[in-house]
Amino acid sequence: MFRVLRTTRGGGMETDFERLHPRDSAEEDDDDEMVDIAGATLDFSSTDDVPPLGAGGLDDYFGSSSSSRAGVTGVTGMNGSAPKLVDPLDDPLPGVGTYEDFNTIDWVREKSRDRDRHREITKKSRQSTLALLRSVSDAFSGWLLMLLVGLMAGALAGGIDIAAHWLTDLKEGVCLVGFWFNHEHCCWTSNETTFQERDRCPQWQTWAQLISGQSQGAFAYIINYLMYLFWALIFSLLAVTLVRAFAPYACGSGIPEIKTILSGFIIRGYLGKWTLITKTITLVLAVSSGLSLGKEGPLVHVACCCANILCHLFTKYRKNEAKRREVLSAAAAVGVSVAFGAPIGGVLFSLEEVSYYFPLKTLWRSFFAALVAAFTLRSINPFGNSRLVLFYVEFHAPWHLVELAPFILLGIFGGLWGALFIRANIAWCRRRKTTRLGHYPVLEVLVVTAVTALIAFPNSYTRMSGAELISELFNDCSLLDSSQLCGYKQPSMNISDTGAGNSLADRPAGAGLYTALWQLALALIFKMSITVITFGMKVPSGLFIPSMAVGPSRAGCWVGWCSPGADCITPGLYAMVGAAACLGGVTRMTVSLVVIMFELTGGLEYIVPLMAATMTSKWVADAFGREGIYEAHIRLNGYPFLEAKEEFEHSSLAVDVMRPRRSDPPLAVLTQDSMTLGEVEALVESTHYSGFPVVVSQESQRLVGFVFRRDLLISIDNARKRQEGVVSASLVVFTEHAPAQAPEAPPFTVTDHTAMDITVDIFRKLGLRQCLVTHNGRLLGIITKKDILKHMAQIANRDPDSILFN
Amino acid sequence: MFRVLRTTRGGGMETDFERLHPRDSAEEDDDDEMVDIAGATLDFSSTDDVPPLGAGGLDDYFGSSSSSRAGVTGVTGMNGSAPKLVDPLDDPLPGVGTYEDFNTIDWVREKSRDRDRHREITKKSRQSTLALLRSVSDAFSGWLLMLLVGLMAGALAGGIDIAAHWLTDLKEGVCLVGFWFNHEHCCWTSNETTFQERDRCPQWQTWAQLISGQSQGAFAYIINYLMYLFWALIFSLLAVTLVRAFAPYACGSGIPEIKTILSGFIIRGYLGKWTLITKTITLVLAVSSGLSLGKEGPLVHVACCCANILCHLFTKYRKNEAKRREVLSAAAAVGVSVAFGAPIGGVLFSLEEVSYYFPLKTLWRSFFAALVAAFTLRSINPFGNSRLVLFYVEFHAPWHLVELAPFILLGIFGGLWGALFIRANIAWCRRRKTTRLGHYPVLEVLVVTAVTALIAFPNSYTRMSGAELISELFNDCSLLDSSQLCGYKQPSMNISDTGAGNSLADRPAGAGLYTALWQLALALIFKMSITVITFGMKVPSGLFIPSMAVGPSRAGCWVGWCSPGADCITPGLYAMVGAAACLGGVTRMTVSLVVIMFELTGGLEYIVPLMAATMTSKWVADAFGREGIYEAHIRLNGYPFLEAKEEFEHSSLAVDVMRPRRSDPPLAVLTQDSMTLGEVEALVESTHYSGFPVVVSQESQRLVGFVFRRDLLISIDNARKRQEGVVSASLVVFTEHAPAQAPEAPPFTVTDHTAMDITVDIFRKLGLRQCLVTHNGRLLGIITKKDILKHMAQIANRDPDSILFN
Amino acid sequence: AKSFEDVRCKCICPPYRNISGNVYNRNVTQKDCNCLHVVDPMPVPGHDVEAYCLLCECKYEERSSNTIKVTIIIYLGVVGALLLYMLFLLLVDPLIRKKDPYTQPLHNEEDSEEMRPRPEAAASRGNTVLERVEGAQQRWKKQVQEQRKTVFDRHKLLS
Amino acid sequence: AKSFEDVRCKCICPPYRNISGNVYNRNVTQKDCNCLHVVDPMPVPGHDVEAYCLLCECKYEERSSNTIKVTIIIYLGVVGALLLYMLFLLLVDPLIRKKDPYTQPLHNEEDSEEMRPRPEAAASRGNTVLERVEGAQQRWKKQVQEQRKTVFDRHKLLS
Repeated sequence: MFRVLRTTRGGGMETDFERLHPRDSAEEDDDDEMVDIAGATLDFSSTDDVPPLGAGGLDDYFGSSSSSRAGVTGVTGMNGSAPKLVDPLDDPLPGVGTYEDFNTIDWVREKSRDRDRHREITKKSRQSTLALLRSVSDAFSGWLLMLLVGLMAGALAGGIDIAAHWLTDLKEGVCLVGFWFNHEHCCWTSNETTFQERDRCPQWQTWAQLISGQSQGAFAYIINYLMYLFWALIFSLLAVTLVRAFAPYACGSGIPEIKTILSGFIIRGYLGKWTLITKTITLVLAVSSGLSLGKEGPLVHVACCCANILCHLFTKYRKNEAKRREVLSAAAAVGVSVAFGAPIGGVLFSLEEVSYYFPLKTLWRSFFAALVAAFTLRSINPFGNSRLVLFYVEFHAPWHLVELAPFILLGIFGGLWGALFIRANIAWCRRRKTTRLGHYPVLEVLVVTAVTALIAFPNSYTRMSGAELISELFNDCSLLDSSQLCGYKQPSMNISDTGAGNSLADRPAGAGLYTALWQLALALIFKMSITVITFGMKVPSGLFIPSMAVGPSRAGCWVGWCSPGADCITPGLYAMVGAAACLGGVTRMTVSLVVIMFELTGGLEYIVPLMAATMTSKWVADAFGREGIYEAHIRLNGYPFLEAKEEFEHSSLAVDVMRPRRSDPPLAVLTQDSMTLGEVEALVESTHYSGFPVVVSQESQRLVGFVFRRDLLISIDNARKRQEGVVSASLVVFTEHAPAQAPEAPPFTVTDHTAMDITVDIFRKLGLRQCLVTHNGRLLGIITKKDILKHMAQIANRDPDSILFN
Repeated sequence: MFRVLRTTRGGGMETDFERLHPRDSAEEDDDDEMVDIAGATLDFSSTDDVPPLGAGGLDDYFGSSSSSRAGVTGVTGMNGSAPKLVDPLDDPLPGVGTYEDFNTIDWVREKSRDRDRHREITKKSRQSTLALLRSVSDAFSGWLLMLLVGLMAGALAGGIDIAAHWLTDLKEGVCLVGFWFNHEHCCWTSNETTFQERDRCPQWQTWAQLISGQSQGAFAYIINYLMYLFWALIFSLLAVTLVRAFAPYACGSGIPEIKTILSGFIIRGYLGKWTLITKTITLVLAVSSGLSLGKEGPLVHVACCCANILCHLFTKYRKNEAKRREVLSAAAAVGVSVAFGAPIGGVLFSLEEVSYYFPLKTLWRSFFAALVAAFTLRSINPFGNSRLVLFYVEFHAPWHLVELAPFILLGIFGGLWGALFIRANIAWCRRRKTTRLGHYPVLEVLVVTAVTALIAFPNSYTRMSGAELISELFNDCSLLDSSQLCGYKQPSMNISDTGAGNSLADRPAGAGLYTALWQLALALIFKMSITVITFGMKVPSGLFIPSMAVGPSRAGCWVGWCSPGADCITPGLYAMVGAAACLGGVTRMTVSLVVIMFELTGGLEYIVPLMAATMTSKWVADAFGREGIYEAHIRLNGYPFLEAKEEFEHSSLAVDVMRPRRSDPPLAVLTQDSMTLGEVEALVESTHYSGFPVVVSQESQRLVGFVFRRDLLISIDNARKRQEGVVSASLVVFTEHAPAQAPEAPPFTVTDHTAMDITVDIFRKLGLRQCLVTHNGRLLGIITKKDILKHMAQIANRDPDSILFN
Repeated sequence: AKSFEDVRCKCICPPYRNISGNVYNRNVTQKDCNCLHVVDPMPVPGHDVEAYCLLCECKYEERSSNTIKVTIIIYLGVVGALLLYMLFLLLVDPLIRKKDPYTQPLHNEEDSEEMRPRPEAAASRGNTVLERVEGAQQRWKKQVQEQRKTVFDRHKLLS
Repeated sequence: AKSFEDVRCKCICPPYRNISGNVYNRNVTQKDCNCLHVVDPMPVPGHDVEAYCLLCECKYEERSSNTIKVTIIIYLGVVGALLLYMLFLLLVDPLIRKKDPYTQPLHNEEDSEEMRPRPEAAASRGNTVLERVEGAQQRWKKQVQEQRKTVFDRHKLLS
């Protein structure tokens, strides 16, 4: 639906719309500031270069100079032969067809714009070889982009792994043969390690050894304690300061925001270059500071930043918000792929948890990107063991059908913990958001770090990082293990066992095991409580690892206490199931979680226990509240997110949700060809709606189309500036667009008696931003995404004003 | 959009619509004939039991007696309080809201009907404990159904495996200790097997041994040959006769039809009880007859039949076509899960290849069902080795980056073969469909079987079944293997190798290897050609196994010829990659194929080679034709299937596709309240459209709603029969439905200038059956799914009349 | 088949020095399924046992011969029943149903959807169970005929 | 770190009879990474070697110490640069930019979308590269300020 502003009387006038332009041109299509310097030439002067086309004189000139790929203004009626000559690949009227910050995109418009562009390229490709090449490169640019995203995200993840490992160990000591080695790599070639203390080697010096020369004793312990505290504080201070100084958007996990962005929301700068740098740097600091947070969630954000930045290299993706979101969906898969070394799990995570629009093409591409990233990460080999994650395990122990009962119990615990955690964390975050607590973000981080460090150091299970803890707990005690948790009394071997391999049978628990279990129980309680207040602080913080750590701790304790005598129980398996259950309770992931765990262990045998636990966990948690932690945070922040998983249950009709309500003044509409520029401007000025329906006449109310406020303003301003004879009394004519310029999305309509569940379905599936309501062909009102969200909030007895954005 | 027939004059009249009824009630909602006997009481008399409600006299009585959950007739306007009292769970007017055979369902209507039902149950559950229990059981019925489907499909698959194995070996000989044992199980406990001939044991007697007493020599060979031929012919004759006699729908692979059914098409009886029995029985016969076909595709059909039959146990699924299709999507996953022992791959297969509407809930449920099925199959343990498939392998050999080149070459070969196969097979099938060849299906099967058996027997690689061949080729030659393909000269072992395990290094190829390679090459050529004519015969025939067998044969030859000297090459890996490439070329599966292969091998390491080959294969094959074999068959048969993978490229508008065309007579419309029953009947009689738009008046053409022909006929007939005073001159009034009875889908509209790509998107995503085209609120025309398919066929220069069904 | 035949431990030992490859098969528990227990006449002297055993691969396998037996018998039973029923339909049924031979060709001629359901309806309204079964069978036969025509003769579907 | 330090073969041998557990670590090729090559002072007599070695688990591991070194140095470099830039922005920048101190509080007061872009546009029209960079920096600083206000002060996002 397009419009032409046709002037009927002469005379120029200064308008105050001019101020809109510079911002629009600068923010045209980049989520970041990076292109601005290079693209500063892309200003209004370019539209002047388009020569007057066609023979229609003033009217046609106006039409063609503003006809554009962005598709805002077209030429009159059906005789659209002149505008066909306008190259749609030329620069469009800047700003038209773009969106403001904190607004929702119109998926249909974006997608049809892309198809239009594609069609144009295909058409051209038949004309010349160069254009053919361009069309081929355009077709493959998606794959190239995926390759680049995979490489970049994989490399970054490798770097983050190495740096975080090193910084974490820096809290403990330093390597003498090269300060850049962490503890393990310092002792890499050392022959001085023993079976009991595999990590100790002379090259690695703890701070106590360096400062006082002693490695044992109370004094050394205190020095180590203080240094641990010192480094933790330094790291967290650095992290929060850098976040505050360079990219406040880099804090938190990022997954709720990415979910919202993928559903069509726009947060400019959220996936920008500075966010990427800051998040990468501070993530390492935050993880190393010993806070109860993980790097897995933020890695998704990092991968999305990479994808967004790399999108700028390809016109196809730079200029189209919908296409870019396809890439971002794949990037989310990449993030999980490198975080867990699970490419398939990553793709399913993206599909199940994050993405909104996930066509099959994206499925395949994200799989490709996830694989490339995993491959890159493996070739970097950050842990020196050819594994992608620290806590990779390879189980082969069988499990018995009877054990399903404890697995389901673990699932119940996980679900309870998940529900509890979500409630507690949301309550805490709400407090932070509304009370004075939120005014001291830096102090908060420092205090939490100090508390964490103070409590964590004495307990060896909390002193180590979350990933290490999980790794330790996942470990299937074999004879080769020296972990305290495997402190069974060593049996004497006899030769008949050689064939059957090492078995755990008949090894009574030793005294060390009980100490370990006590420590583990304390660690569990501590982790559970500290994670609640840690998640949501103003540092990059992921939730996967802390949630997972809670699970195995619980499972470990449980296995340890309840059945030290039972032979056949594999503590590692229980730990794994516990981890899955807790993570499932918190995030409500299902298939993707099982697949991720499956890829972590590589054994199809454990799918059934994992699934039993995950399913129980989800059901139990759902009984206490339908929302996962990410949805809860989305709701807390009032993002405009239309959950695809929930069914709309209420039996309201479109007429109940639409605006204007019965008591409201009638809908602000434009008429097709009877309003003057002045009237239009007055209407636009007096309202704050983001778009206006166009009708045939005020009397008939027959719908013609829909105009976005932003596009209208820009076009009016452009007309005022570029065109002679545009005055307030000029008549504004809105016309159907010509066939050749089809990019504008049509106005979607539903009848007033359409059930809201169908309407919500239409909004979700087509990605609409607004929908018009008609009755027997007459326009009655409008429903926007925000209206729907408000209505849903109202049904759920929540405050409808908590929905903040459009 | 609902209607009420309001009589204005009295007088009864016999109509000829009565004959519609019995059929409608019988076919109301079952895809099968099974319910008919039990459900024969569900006839029209039930609607008589509804007492007159409200105070509106005749009009209201009529309104309420035909107001129903199926949502065809509502009561006037907004004062819908009376019909609220009608229990929507009562029997609806039979036949209303159902579909005819070979028609497409309206997804929106079905889904909104389900939501309505759900809402009603939720509302009731607050009233009594019994209703609460019912609501809980309703909520869990989906999971229960999944469990049952998994159990049933797993058990059937196990039975099919066992029976097919036994029957296949029956061609060769018989077990003396128990005729029900196949060759392997016959020698299960035998100690007489040797290292070289592991299968030979005295309990197992070949036919030659039984008949002539000789086990070697020309005579014995001839006897075995003849017996092989005899059994093959018997099996295939039985298979084709049973299919012809009991369930002609049981022939073929079933996947194209299931794809179409899942997209909303209705083929009554296709997933019925007789189809299930016949397909299960004849599948075993067909596989055992030695034809070049597999059981994997038909297993998907079998699983879908199970699901459809089990759906009859649950009202929620029995009465709703959309809900049932959710279950069928999951069943497709179950089928692949048991066919390949790959639950995750199965779910992805369903998602990528088969399903049309796949919400997240279905993802999780199909995963559950796939796991249950795999678990059931494993507990049946059909192969006696705790594996779900014969050709399960566990590789651990590493691969080098250089090897990507041969993998990509394999991919190119696979793609070429795939494209070639599709062309050849489609050409052959078209010939079968159109020429006299198709008149002799039984003879065709017998001839092909005879040819297959005659050629296959002399070559040991074709004599064995496809799955066994794949298993043999996948095998990673270790020292333990006695296969001819592993006929390297045995090296002398030295003690230093004990730690490093068995290595293949430095073993020169023996003479036996070359013989094996010759045989393999011949087998390859034979398999390639015979599969083309086998697939599409009138017996159950899957394509996975033959396609997969081609790949490794090629790869095996290739590896064998080109590099017998290279040490590090793992023939099994090449075979696997070759299988993936060929299967990918034929079916164009991507992610799901990689995941299936990954689950078959259990090694994440091989994902990259597999993906490289699959991707190359798909790209190469796509260059020769965009369609996979299933899409090609769908097109060949003219099913109404709107492919979700392809983008609509052409720039046509809705106005170009809609009917009536410019030269056509105007659209047949009903008016809201000015047509008599006689006029309506005349209009319906004189046209063959499946639905009619309702407008305010012929002059204004303002759209009110849409009525399905079938519903209209049934309602008119019902009115004629049930109601006094309905005559041809009675006025028919169509009204908006009341808020309480929301189930009817609203009439979807697009404007005439909507680009067709957007329209196609709407059709796909919402699952529409038809869409009305308006211009400024006036009704212009209608677009149906068939119109779109015809338009797409026209664009692709195909015959638009090849689309046969609605 | 007795239950103890349903487990086996199979050890495959490849050629070693001058000893040719061998397959050992014993009915032992999973715990004892290793080279030392299964390879009974150990072909090598004591000090070589370890080395020889390292090369061998022992697999513990279970099966259920009862499942196999039952499956095969059920399968054969169903095939037999189907065959008999088919023969019945081909040979005996036409003899019984000679009383209404005129409907058969009529339905073969035209299969308009409106014409078909009448007998079904009549049948489904039958009173005794036998009549209902009869009706269902008739309906099913019609359906199969329809399917046969669609698939085998007209090649409309599934070709 | 020299290249040969980047591979190791680590054998972990658990306690066996009276011998306590031990960890062996040697720099050998992947092919030689087995108990016989790595466990050098074999703690058991000849006939027990096989049994002892069966218990040991040998893992061949590779790393790239150069990657580690480069990563850590780059990381430290970036952190250092960021810190310096932060200090620059905090301390030096306000001193330089004293010429237009009035726009700062104004933007802090009201952040209506229309008011913000003017300096950006002016900057992006600058002629020299330096001016453009200057402009970009200004714009970026505005953005960060905006973000800080949204996230840290008003808790509108990301809380």
